[in-house]
Amino acid sequence: MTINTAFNSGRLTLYLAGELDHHEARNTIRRIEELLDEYMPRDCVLDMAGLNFMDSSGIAVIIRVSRRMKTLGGRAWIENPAKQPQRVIDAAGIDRLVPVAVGK
Amino acid sequence: MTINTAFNSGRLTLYLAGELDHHEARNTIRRIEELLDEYMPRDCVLDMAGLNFMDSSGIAVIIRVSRRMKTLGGRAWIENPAKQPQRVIDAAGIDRLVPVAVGK
Amino acid sequence: MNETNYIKLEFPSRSSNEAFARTAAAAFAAQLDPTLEELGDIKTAVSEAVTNSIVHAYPDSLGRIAMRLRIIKGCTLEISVRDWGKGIADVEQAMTPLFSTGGEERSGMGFTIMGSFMDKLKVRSSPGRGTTVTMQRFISPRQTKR
Amino acid sequence: MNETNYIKLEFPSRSSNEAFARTAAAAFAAQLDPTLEELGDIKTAVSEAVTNSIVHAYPDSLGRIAMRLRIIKGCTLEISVRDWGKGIADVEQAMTPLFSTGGEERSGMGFTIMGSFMDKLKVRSSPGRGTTVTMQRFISPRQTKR
Ligand SMILES: Nc1ncnc2c1ncn2[C@@H]1O[C@H](COP(=O)(O)OP(=O)(O)O)[C@@H](O)[C@H]1O
Ligand SMILES: Nc1ncnc2c1ncn2[C@@H]1O[C@H](COP(=O)(O)OP(=O)(O)O)[C@@H](O)[C@H]1O
Repeated sequence: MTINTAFNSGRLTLYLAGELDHHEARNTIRRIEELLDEYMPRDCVLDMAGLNFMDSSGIAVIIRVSRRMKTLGGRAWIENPAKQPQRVIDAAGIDRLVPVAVGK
Repeated sequence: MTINTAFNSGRLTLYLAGELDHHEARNTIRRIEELLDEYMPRDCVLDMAGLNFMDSSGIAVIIRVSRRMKTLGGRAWIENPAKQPQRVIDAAGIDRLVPVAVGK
Repeated sequence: MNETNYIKLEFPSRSSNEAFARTAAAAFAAQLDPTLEELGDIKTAVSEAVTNSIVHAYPDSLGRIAMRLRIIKGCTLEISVRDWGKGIADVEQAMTPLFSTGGEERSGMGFTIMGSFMDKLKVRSSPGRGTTVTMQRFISPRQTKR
Repeated sequence: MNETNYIKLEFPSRSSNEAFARTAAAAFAAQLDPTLEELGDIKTAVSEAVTNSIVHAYPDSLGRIAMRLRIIKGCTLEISVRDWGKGIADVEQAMTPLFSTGGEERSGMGFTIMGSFMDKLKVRSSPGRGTTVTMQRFISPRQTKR
């Protein structure tokens, strides 16, 4: 898992790349929370174009980020998920909680 | 394993692609011998640029092709092997029997 | 030819073996010539089952996990993941979406995802003795695939 | 962390499992962060050992093959491949380059390649009871790699 970032007028985009499973989840959460603390964004975008694999551990990460953004009075959403993460998101039914924007 | 071919003024080039192990060897030999029967080439080039993996079963294939070409009064050589096949060729020491041409 | 092919695997409950387990499952499944989507579903289900054994069966220690894959009638992949850990007292409750005993790092969606990606899912468990998850997935032959 | 990681595998002696065995070995070896060349060497040695069990140990039947991989001292990969097949009467002769009982499809270079790609190679066999090949390969830590 790597996380690249872009910050633009209040919007923090996190480009997730690699595989997000339980083994990677703890570090991923820690790093994302550090980034949120650092940037205090209004919106947080999880860009999943580079994420080759994600299981329900990724769902926990997404929910955590979404809650955190609500607490900060902001919003979180997902962009450009590849097919496999998209199927996991659909199966977990979290698109009602965290919107998914495809093709920007 | 796939084999694509090019035939040009007596020279048959066999573009080997995929993985050449014992599981693939028998079919590979059969198909190459059919091609040699069909084209009756003067030279036979084994182009290994697309061969991702080869073990000693590939060495047996190469030796067989080389013998067959000698019987036909022609020559066989290897071109553009990727690193892994090259290491197997080196370890087996068959470059004395079958020349390896790199970078055309 | 494929009908009786199988593979058995055993590894310790280290989280680094999650990636190994799903890669091995995908490598074995490859002989059924699955689509990328089918392969993704299989890897996800294996990841969920193996992660559960690592996280829930052996929460404070390293234990043994056994995985078996086999091909049934040439077109169905059966996967079973077994541990000898804590076990589950109420399997029905455990399989309810969002139910989790795992705290903030877990979503409670593991069994839900296994169930929706696989054609069959069976969980057998007894507290203190361990858990076996058995899943089946039909892989459609290539000619009928887009 | 890696010191005691291992994986055990068992599969029948079908030639289609050759690719599976080397992919599984590569997936396990990945935790040592090998270079592509190191990974290629490991896959090749596994392919040779597993092919030998398939071709020579069980020439006319399907038998069981067990593979074990483990990490020693965090930097050495040990691979053992075991069968319960025909066995080898004269191991020294069998390990001689070009020696083969396998006919035109074999090159007699399997053991030579295992020996040159691995740092250690040990073959134990008894006729009628089977063969165990044990190999070790040191994987250099990343900082010293180009
Ligand atoms: N192998 C197992 N051993 C013990 N308990 C398990 C096992 N697998 C699942 N469970 C229990 O079932 C619950 C639900 O599992 P699951 O749906 O995968 O969600 P999660 O793993 O996110 O908690 C777990 O929280 C745990 O209490
Ligand atoms: N697992 C095994 N069981 C029985 N015989 C074996 C086994 N492995 C190797 N041998 C014997 O050793 C010989 C040399 O093996 P090897 O160097 O790998 O060359 P090849 O496989 O091309 O014959 C084989 O031809 C066979 O007689």
